[in-house]
Amino acid sequence: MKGSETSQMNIKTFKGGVHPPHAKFTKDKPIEKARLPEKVIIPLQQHIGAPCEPVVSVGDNIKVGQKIGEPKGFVSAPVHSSVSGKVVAIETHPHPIGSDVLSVVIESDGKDEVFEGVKPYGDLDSLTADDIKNLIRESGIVGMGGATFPTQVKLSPPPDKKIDTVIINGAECEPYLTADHRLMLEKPENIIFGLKAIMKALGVENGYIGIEDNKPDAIEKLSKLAEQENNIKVVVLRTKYPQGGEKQLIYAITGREVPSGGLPMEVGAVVQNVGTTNAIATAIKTGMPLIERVLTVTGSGVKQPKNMLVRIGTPFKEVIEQCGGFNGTPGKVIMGGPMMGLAQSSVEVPVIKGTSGILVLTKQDAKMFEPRPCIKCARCVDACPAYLLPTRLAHFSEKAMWDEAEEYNALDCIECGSCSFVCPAKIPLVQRIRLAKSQIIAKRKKK
Amino acid sequence: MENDKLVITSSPHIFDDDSVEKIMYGVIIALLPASIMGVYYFGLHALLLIVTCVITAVLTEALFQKARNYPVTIKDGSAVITGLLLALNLPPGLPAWMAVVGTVVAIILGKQIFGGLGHNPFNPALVGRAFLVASFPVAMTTWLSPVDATTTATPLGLMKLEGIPTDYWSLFIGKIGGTIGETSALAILIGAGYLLYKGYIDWRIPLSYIGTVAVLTTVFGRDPIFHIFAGGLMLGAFFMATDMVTTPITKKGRWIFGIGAGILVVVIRLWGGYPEGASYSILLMNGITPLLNRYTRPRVFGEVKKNA
Amino acid sequence: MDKTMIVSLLSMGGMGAFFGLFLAYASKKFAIETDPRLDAINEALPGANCGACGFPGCSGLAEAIVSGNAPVDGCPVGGEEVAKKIAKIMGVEAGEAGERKVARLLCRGGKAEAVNRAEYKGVMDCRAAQAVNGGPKGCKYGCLGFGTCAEVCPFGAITMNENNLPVVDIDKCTGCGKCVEVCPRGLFILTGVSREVHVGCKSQEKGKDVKKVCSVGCIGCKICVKACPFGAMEFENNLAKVNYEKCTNCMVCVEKCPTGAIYSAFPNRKKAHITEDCVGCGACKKVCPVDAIEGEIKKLHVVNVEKCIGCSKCAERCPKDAIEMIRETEAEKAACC
Amino acid sequence: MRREYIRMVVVLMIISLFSGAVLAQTYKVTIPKINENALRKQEAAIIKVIPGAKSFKEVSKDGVTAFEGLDENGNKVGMAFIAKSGGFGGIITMMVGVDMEEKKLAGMTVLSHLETPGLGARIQEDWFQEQFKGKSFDDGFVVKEDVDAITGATISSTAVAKGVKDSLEKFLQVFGGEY
Amino acid sequence: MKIWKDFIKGLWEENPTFRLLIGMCPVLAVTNAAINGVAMGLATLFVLVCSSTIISLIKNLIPSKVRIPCYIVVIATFVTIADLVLAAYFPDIHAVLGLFVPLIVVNCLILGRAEAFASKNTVTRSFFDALGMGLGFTWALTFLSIIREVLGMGSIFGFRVLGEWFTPFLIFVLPPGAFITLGIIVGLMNTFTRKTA
Amino acid sequence: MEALLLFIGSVLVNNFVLARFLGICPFLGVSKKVETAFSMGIATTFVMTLSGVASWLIQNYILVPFGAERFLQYVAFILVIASLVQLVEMVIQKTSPALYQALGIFLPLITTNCAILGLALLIAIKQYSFIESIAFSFGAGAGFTLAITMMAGIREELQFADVPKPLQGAAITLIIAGLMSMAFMGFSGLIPM
Repeated sequence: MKGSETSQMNIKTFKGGVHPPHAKFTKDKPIEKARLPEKVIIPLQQHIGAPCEPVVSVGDNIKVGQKIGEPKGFVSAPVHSSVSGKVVAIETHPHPIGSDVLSVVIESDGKDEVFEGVKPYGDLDSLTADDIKNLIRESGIVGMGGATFPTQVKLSPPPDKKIDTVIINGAECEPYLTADHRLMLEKPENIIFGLKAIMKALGVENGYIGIEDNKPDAIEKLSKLAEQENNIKVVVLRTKYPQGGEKQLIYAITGREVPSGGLPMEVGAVVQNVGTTNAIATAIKTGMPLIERVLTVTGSGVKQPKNMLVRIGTPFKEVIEQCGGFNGTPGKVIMGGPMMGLAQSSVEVPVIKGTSGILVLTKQDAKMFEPRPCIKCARCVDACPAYLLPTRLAHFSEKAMWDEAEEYNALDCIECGSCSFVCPAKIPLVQRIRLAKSQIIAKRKKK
Repeated sequence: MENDKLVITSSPHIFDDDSVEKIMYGVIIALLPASIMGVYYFGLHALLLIVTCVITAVLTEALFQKARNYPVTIKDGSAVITGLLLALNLPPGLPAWMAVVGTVVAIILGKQIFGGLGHNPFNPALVGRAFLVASFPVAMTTWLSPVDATTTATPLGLMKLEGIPTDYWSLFIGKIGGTIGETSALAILIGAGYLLYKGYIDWRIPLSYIGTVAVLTTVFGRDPIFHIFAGGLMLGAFFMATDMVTTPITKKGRWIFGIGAGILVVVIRLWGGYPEGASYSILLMNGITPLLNRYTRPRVFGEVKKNA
Repeated sequence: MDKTMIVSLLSMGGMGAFFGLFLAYASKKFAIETDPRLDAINEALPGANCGACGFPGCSGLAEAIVSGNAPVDGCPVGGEEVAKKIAKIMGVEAGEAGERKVARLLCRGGKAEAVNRAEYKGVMDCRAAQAVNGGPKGCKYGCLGFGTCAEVCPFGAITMNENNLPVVDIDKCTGCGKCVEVCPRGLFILTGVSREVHVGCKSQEKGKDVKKVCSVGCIGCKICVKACPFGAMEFENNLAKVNYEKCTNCMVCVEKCPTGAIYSAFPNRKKAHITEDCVGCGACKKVCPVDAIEGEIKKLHVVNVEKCIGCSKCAERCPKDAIEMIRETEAEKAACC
Repeated sequence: MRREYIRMVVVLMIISLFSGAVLAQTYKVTIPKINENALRKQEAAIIKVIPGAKSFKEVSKDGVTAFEGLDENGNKVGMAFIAKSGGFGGIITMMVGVDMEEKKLAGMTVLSHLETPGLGARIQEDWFQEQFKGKSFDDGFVVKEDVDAITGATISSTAVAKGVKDSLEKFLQVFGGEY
Repeated sequence: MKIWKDFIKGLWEENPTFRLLIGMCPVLAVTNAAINGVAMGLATLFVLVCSSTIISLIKNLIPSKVRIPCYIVVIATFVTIADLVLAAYFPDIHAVLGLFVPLIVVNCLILGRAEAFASKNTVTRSFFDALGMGLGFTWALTFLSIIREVLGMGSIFGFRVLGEWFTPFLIFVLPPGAFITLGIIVGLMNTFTRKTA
Repeated sequence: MEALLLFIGSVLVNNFVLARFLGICPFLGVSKKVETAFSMGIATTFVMTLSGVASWLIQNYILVPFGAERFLQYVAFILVIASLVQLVEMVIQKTSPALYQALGIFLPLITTNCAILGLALLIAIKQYSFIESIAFSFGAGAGFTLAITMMAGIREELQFADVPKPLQGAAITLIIAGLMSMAFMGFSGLIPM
């Protein structure tokens, strides 16, 4: 019980934020391996950055882990097949991010044959920092918390930026989601292993794993393992949204503020998600690139909420069917958590690398409230973890006052949704600010 | 068919269950102890004034919105608050028709002409009161004694014009002349406690407001306890200076708001023409609230100071 | 002369002389080069510096007018007359070269024609809706119908009709391009005001996919390409496109398009009309793509109105300018038949 | 160019001269009337506060100005002085008449004030001014005790009473010994 | 016809007070009683008509660079005349209007009309323009002051028109009442003339 | 002490705009943006103080000695103010272009601001001493700045409000001025002037 004692004494957090209901219905549900899909749709862009070019053609027979998309730029990541079978089409297909994306459609042959090139990279000690970065790139690993930023890019800071801290984000502050929690419970050694690999890749001495205090079991498990390592610490975080926001996490753990408009590396920190860390560990240990991920299927609209290990490219529909299907008519299907997830207009979209969960809400729960006039209660101001004035920004956005919005630091908004969540008038603050951000960026590009 | 389609919205997808209505009704509940005490001390006419104001406020708002062809939003409770607050700011013996005039002014000039809830720069109830004070100075300064319903003066008036102090206990429980709502500090504190517990008001404004009055009255050699409990300071500090719409949205702005209002109260009470300055102090600070919002913008997370 | 008079004459005369000298000196010393229009407007304005316009004085307003931040009738004191004068001054520069450009919409799929794939809730703004999973509209190319273009139009030239489609008032449109800029789907183009035939669809989907989501989309049948007598219809990315260089507004494509994706800005076409000046040279007859001109050489030619498609080729060719292109209004049509 | 500057100076000067001439002329025509108006106003006030007075004479002593009220025969029938006091909205000016023999006030009238209309401005009403008539020099002039206040305008009432009292004291210091 | 138009526009369409919103200081300051409103309006009318006519007469003599000082001198002269005459023959009104008589000098209405109209048009047209504007100003002031006096005092021109039952709304004769009444009137004017505007 | 009271009085109690109705035109016109309004206020304060001093000098050293204060006062004051403003404008333009951009552009507007002439006349009527005149002028300017900046703050906020169409613009501004004036009534009786 040593872990919990420290947690009581030393809970860290950030300023601002909100307390949405946890709704973590699936936290005690072990990760379940999903059925092999019959057909996968693998988008050639599952990351921030340039899309991949297909390196297979229609009719090709391919195997699990075989590369099917080659990245075209530095900020990019390759894409691999998640099943063995035949390429039936390379065409644009709806993508959970919104726009249609060129995707490779593969029909599974059911054999699940592993590609010959997939073999373990060997012991961590035998790998150099560059080896690790290369294998991460080759494995197509991207930030799996949802941002999908290519991981090796994060691990290759420019030489003038000295990185001294690696933080593993196990906060999982989004309500409903438990994928990271389960991963920490079921694969704790992978997390530690992955963290060590990242620290080695960056040549960093300090590793932290930040976990919210509503996951005492994970804290305990990882603390025990961390005790055996002399430079890894588990940090207990207050359960508050958005504790897992990169900048908030760095602030909570190191007390450093990432400069406005800057990246974490500017304060010497790199943050990696639990899922990403696990993927790195898996890649090193087995050589298997990123072809599957753990996600939480949950919400009032599914019959049996679960944590599942799903192959990339499986359509949402199939995943939901394995959880007992819809509970009545679904109102909203969301990729990710309820605070930052993306609402989907179709369940035909595939699971991608950044799909941390599929949240289905019933018609009832998906009901939207009519916005009321702002009463300037300033709850959004209190909640904003970036210390912005959301109500003001939303007003500027409404009146197309983009210059003023820029002056009021609209670009510092992390779109965490705290303001919209607390707003008693139910004003779509985040959406308004997002619009302002896009307009400001468009205006800057013009210049 | 349309119904079977999935809903798409921007994130977030869940919301806190507080709403404008809940906040408004919370404030109404918090005002009940003061209202009840008012009726208890001043009798049925006080009750008549309260009811008149509330009904007039709601009707006026509904009619105005109808005239503008807007959806009628009287159910949100904001008109009720305006009416109730105004009533609590009236002398208990005021003719009812004056209360009606004040309420109509409060709702129309104070609120609706700016576009309704959320847009008014000044606290509507105080606009109504200031209008009445300017229009009917005699009626608005005729106070009734809670003891025998005869004409009397407020403790502040007694102090200012005749130098007669009032004992603390009477001030605290409200056995004094004054407006319907301001007499009983006890009842106000009960309501305020509820609001603070619910998180519907920010403690910064009442604290800085009352604190400033206490400090300044002490500095100028007056009795701070008397000045805190006498007059409309308590009612103003907890129910009007905390009106979300007309007060700053930044924390620093709220501190300044409270301190500024405190200074104004003391200036008006000690040297001004009126014995009481709570409502004017809040109105004046309402006026500079936009400027406070503008110049007290918080430092953005990670904002780097220039030249640093 | 008494003392009062002397004092007053002395002091007033002195002051007059002093200020006259002062101003004369100042105007020489502090003369500054400025925009000639600025001076002209300054001259036209009342010069009372009353501030009623909201700008710091008359020169402030003049500057704002020149830089386009204030309307020409920005001075409430001067009223209409001053406004006219300023408009004239500003108009010197505004005199346009070439044809006036106006905005046209390239989508015809309103809520009656195009289906939605999801139900959208939130900020009623096309740009905002576009950012939410690509918007609710089934067609990824079509008009979202939240009217952001109408909102940004500084001239009130765009209104949303009942079918949730924007309608451009050509008379009010100044071709400023604000709507072009703001439409997240790029559905506006600026073309010369005489360009009347447009393809009202931007979908690059295949025909069957278009049909699924919209009944007035371009399905890529290419009938228009074949039908156009002038080769003005081009085709790329599964989509018909008007080559405005070649188009003559003949509206044949409009008639032939099976879905109604191609539209003309006017309901009926112009017709050629041959006047008394015709010398019967026959040049028109040769250029007419539909053989709508009848008549013998050296005699007055006649247009077969039924056949004429209003392409203006004959009018362009006629050496005597004896052919007029006239658009029948609905009323005239009704009256003659 | 030079010519233009000369013209500027000359035109402005001519217009100014004209203006000066016109103004001087108007002034000459109107000023007697204006002065007479002012005098008559003062006279009326003095006559009002000194019973029996028909005209007045200005007297000055030790920097304090007062007026002697004279009856039709030129006999002194009382004295008057101007009192000033800070009211609610601004300075209140009053004319106070005294009966030196009876050692009491003979009358009071408000000359000018900036008090709130309908409220403080009621100090101009007769009932309020009348109550000062006949008050002894030793009166306390305390509002609500010796002087009836105007409802809702205690400050204005107090200002008048205090103004009368203070000025009376000053006046008596200078002129008090004459009788 | 043209002259008629010049005259009539100041009365309603381009009413200086309610439509153009110029020369607002006296509008607000002296309209607490009907008599003051009328007097101020007439005084302004006098100055406006005289100065407009004179300026229109001499417009061709004045070099443009000194035109403003010239106009000011002319206007100030007439204002002083008005002031002296009022003081001599209407001392009571003069006392009430006080400061605002000299302030006619800086009433933008007068300089505005001089600049915008009189300096560019014939004497006759300038005269009628000034007359129209002046009358427009006068009726606006009168109208406003009657409303304020009735509501604030229950009387018109000092005569009590509302019975004893009426408790006057003092605020209407105080500064806030001036702003509020004028604001509401302007708002109502806009409501009723929106179609033409 | 007298001067200090006079200063406070002219800022709060007898605020030029809200109680004396002087300087209404710029108050209504130039109060759309806080920055502009504030600059206007500062420029006005500056000119007010200067012209307060100037007119005091003229009144006491020229007009009164010559016995011309009754009939040449207006013409003299307005001419002095007009030329003073012009002089200041030119001096600023010449010496500091930055200051000119911030304040100078407002100067011509101030000439016909009746607050300036009103101030000059008030100083003459009230027969203030030199020091009192300065305090009074400066206070009047500060009061004007306070009122116009407050108004601009409120009006900026109103951009987001749904004010009924016919009330937009001048009407709502006047009503806000009325409410502000009502709030300023709280100061009445503070300092009798």
